[in-house]
Amino acid sequence: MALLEVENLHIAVSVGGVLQPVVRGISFTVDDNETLGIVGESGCGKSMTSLAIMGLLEGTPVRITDGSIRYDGTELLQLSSKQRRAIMGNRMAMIFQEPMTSLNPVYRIGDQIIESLRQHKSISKKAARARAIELLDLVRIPNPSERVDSFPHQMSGGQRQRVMIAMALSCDPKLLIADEPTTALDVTVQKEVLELMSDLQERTGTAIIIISHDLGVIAETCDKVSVMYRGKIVEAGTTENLFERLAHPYTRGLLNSIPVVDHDVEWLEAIPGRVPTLGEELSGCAFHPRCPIATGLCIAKTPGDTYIAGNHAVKCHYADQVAS
Amino acid sequence: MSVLKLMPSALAGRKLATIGFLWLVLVLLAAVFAGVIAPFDPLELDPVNRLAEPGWPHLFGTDHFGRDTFSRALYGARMTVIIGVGSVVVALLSGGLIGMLSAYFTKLGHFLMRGVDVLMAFPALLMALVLITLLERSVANTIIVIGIVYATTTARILYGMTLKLKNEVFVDAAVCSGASHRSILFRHILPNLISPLLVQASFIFAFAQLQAAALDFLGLGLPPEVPSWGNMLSEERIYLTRAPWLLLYPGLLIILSVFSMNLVGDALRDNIDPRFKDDISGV
Amino acid sequence: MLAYTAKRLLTLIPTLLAASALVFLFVHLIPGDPASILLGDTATAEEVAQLTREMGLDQPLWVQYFVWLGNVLQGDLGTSVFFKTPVLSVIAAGAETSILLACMTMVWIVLIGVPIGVLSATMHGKWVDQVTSGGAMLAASIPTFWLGLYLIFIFSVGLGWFPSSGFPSLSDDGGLANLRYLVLPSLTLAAPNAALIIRLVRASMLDVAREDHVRTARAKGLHPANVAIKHVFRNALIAVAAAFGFTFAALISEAVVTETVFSLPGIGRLVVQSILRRDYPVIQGVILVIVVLYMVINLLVDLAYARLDPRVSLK
Amino acid sequence: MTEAILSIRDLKTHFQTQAAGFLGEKKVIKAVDGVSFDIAPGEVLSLVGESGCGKSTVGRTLTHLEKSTAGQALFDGQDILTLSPAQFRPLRRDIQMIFQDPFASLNPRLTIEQTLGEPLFIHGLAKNWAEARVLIAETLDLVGMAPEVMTRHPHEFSGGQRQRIGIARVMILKPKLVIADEAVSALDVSIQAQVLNLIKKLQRDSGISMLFISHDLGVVRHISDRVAVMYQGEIVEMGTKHEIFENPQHAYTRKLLSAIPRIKTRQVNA
Repeated sequence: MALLEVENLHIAVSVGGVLQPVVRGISFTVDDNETLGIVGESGCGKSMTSLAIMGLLEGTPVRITDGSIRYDGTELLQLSSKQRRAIMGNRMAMIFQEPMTSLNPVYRIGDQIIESLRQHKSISKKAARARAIELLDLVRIPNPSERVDSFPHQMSGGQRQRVMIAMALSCDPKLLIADEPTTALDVTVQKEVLELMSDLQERTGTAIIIISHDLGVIAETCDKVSVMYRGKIVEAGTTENLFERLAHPYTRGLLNSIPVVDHDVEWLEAIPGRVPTLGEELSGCAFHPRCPIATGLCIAKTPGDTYIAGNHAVKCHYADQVAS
Repeated sequence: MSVLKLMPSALAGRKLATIGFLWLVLVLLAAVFAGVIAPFDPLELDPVNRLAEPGWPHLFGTDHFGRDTFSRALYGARMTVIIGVGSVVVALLSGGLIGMLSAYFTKLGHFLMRGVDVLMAFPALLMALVLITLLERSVANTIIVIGIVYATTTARILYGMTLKLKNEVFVDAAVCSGASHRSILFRHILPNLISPLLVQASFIFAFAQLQAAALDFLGLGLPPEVPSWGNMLSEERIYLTRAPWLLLYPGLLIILSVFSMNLVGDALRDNIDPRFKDDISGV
Repeated sequence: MLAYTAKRLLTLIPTLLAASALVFLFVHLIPGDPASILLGDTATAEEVAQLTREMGLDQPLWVQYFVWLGNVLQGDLGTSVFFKTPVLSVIAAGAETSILLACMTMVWIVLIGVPIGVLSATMHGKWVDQVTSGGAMLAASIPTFWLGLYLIFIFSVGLGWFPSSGFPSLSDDGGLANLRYLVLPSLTLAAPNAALIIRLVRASMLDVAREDHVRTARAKGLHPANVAIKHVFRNALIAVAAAFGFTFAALISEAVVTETVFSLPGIGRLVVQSILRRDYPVIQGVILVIVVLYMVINLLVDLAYARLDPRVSLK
Repeated sequence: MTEAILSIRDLKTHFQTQAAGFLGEKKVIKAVDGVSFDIAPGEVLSLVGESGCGKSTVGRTLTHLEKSTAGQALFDGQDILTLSPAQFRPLRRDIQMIFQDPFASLNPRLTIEQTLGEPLFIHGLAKNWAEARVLIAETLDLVGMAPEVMTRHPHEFSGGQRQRIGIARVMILKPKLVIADEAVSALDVSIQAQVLNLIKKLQRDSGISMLFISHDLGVVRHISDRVAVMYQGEIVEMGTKHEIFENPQHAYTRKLLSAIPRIKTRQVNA
């Protein structure tokens, strides 16, 4: 049994009373000490997935329509809100894309960390403060005993994201979900934050899910990768296996679209067409309108998983061809 | 999106606002056709039938001069529309222009907006009272006074909104295309302000009714002979215990109209560019 | 904090000077000779001539302004035409009523406006919200004098619970119990303002609820009520507190109508009566006092703002 | 080297932060603090650096969206920084700018035709709408869009399509110098590649000179001839693409290059 097991998850967003599917049946697992990367372009459903796991969809027009999310063997979707909250921020924590706005501007950062601590642990204010300073030190904030009394606006974006990480780690969660944790940061700061996350993982054994649009970030930090396109995981596997033999035309196209720094490419092999919009109906494989090797079969039939090597799964009728 | 298309989409699915809108249409019709519908001359005295209870032929009863309250209420609708539209035009034209130009031409704006700040140091009703002291009681002067009072807030709001638009990338793009100031102001900025302006207009219309009624009540608004809802309330207040309906009908008419205008303004506001929502504080 | 206050006070000076100049000019904008305007219709030619000399009305306008300003700074706002007493004492006589009325109104506004606003926001979209926010808008659409008249009709004339008019000073017989004279007026004055606060609390809270940091708070596993109060309401308070200040400042002048309805001996009614009596020195004095008060309260609001929002630098 | 089309010497753009009231202290932010470079005809020079380094301000100063504090910018031998708005207006035809955010850079109230027609009429390239439409259709075709889109409004298009329209607005004037400010940063990777290819192709075909401003080193390598690395308002290193990427000299350039996450894979497009 893995720490987190997501099975056949379906998520839909209500637009004017009509449910539009966003996530269309995805399954994956994450285990202790493991980092899973979920990568995809805007609207593919990756952020919705992370909010669904965390339990933050309440009060939004987004609904989980089917499937199961099991944490440590417990079915999260059947818990009461109260039971859910006991896990949130405690066994399971999350950091978000916008470090500039994700902290409450009117409270000192120390108090925000203390709030998280005291929510789940019976711990004195004094001890909580000491722990907050310790956590700030852990995420390499210089002068933690002073910075603990800073307000968010007195810190840079990178520092705020560290504070977010410190807050997320305050109750020693077993699972950390990071939704585009470095997208808003400069590359040099991104590197520091990603390194910090993997160092902390080594120390604590926390399972991590990183949601990102950046294939590079995922490739460098994750053990496993799931590539999402229009609500489905089209390719998944260990980072090594997957990048060794990219077997889905979309993943391949995505990789070819990225201009690299280490050598010259005359023309990028861009994926033609555009990212499908919400509510657009596509038969068969949703990628077929943009796929260079699509055939009548792709329009007619939705592909199932083809396994390339071990658990390297690909949703493409021609996966073997693409891989070789 | 044109202004005409704005209304149905704003009212869609909002029953209360739709009823409010229909009520305003009714008020407008009453204002236009008051002369045709009114069963009596609103100024005609009938001392024999003074303080008559509502019934036939006096639907809303008669006042202490025996004038037909229903007919006066119909003509009052005319005053409501005139005062409302007049104040909106004065406020939006003067305040809007000051706000827009101030935001666009920063140096001029620094000067003009300091002036607006000084005027804003006078609370709305106080400013109206000060101005009214200097002027004679007349319909035009009431419109000017209320218009000027709301011109200051309008200037502030338009200033803020124009500043936001001025920093928009599409304005930068227009500048880079070589567009002139006039073209940027009237082709790129103003069209984006039309719907927020419409919202602001509906709130000014609503507030203007309350201010006009308050001035009438204080005896500082419209000349006493003008049949306005505010004057009707002001004149009949001493008969509150003897003939409570005399204050009920004009009061309800004011409340319904102001409420309707607020509802419509609120519905429109929910439909405009979210950037501007916080700028316009109606009710 | 002190330095900031001092600095803000200094920046207030130009606005104050400009506003006072407008108030000064007010008398000169009235058609006719300022001296006879200030002295009223009953003044003799000698008196007019004397005042003309005293005020330097034969001097250039700006000289007159500074003479007037000098007098004002020494507490001399002129003499009431009607009462024949110094304007300052006429205003002072109405101060107790007006201040008590404003404070009592403010209490209602906070007690009614904040809880209902919070309720409305937390029940967003549900029937409670629709009823309260619709009701608030309706309340803001009622002319205050109409509401006041009907409150008198029901609670004074009908039920006899509260007196319908006047206000004996707290130092008169009855003492604190005299506050009952202000119950209906303060409720009247509070109604539209509380309605505005309800709408504002609701709107600000809904805005804050959409901010990223609220999601962070929820992700900590906090109870929804805790999120609503500690994170959403606390941040919305920044905008709401400012509105409290502006409302309080505006109450003094909004009370004009209420004080007239309830025949309260306050500054508001003094304005109206002075306008009808053409007692221009009093009008001028009251406007000046209210404007200065308005600005001082706005300054206090700014200071409160800085305390509530750490992003606002006081340096 | 042929004579530069744009030659910048010691450009400085400083901002004064507006402090409250007339007594507030004013702080000076030196966004651009002494920048010099040349762009040859047909050359693409990239300004690369992290947020706040001043790279965008350079572009905005050259298009008069910000006021320069000091320095010179010779365009075709004429110092454009000292020109009055009226004197600079005709030059705007030659110096065009592509903006970052495709959602914000098109006026939502105007049709595509109106947006693309405006610069034509301002610069007298079309006398009437019939003439304008011909040019608009040609340019839309150039950026890979059908002429039928002319009557539509921006909200009907995706981010990638809007950016193509933004590029069309620039290309329709046949400028000599294009300043592209983070022109592909807001786009999804798959769309970014399309637009990047388009910009590169248009630049090659028309021989336009380009100042390409970006934080993305991969994108910069892909499009540039030469690269200038900016840090805190100054250029810390400048050289040909290969000098910068294969043999970086400055510590900051090295730090930037080493910070980029790499994908270890069999090179599929080599």
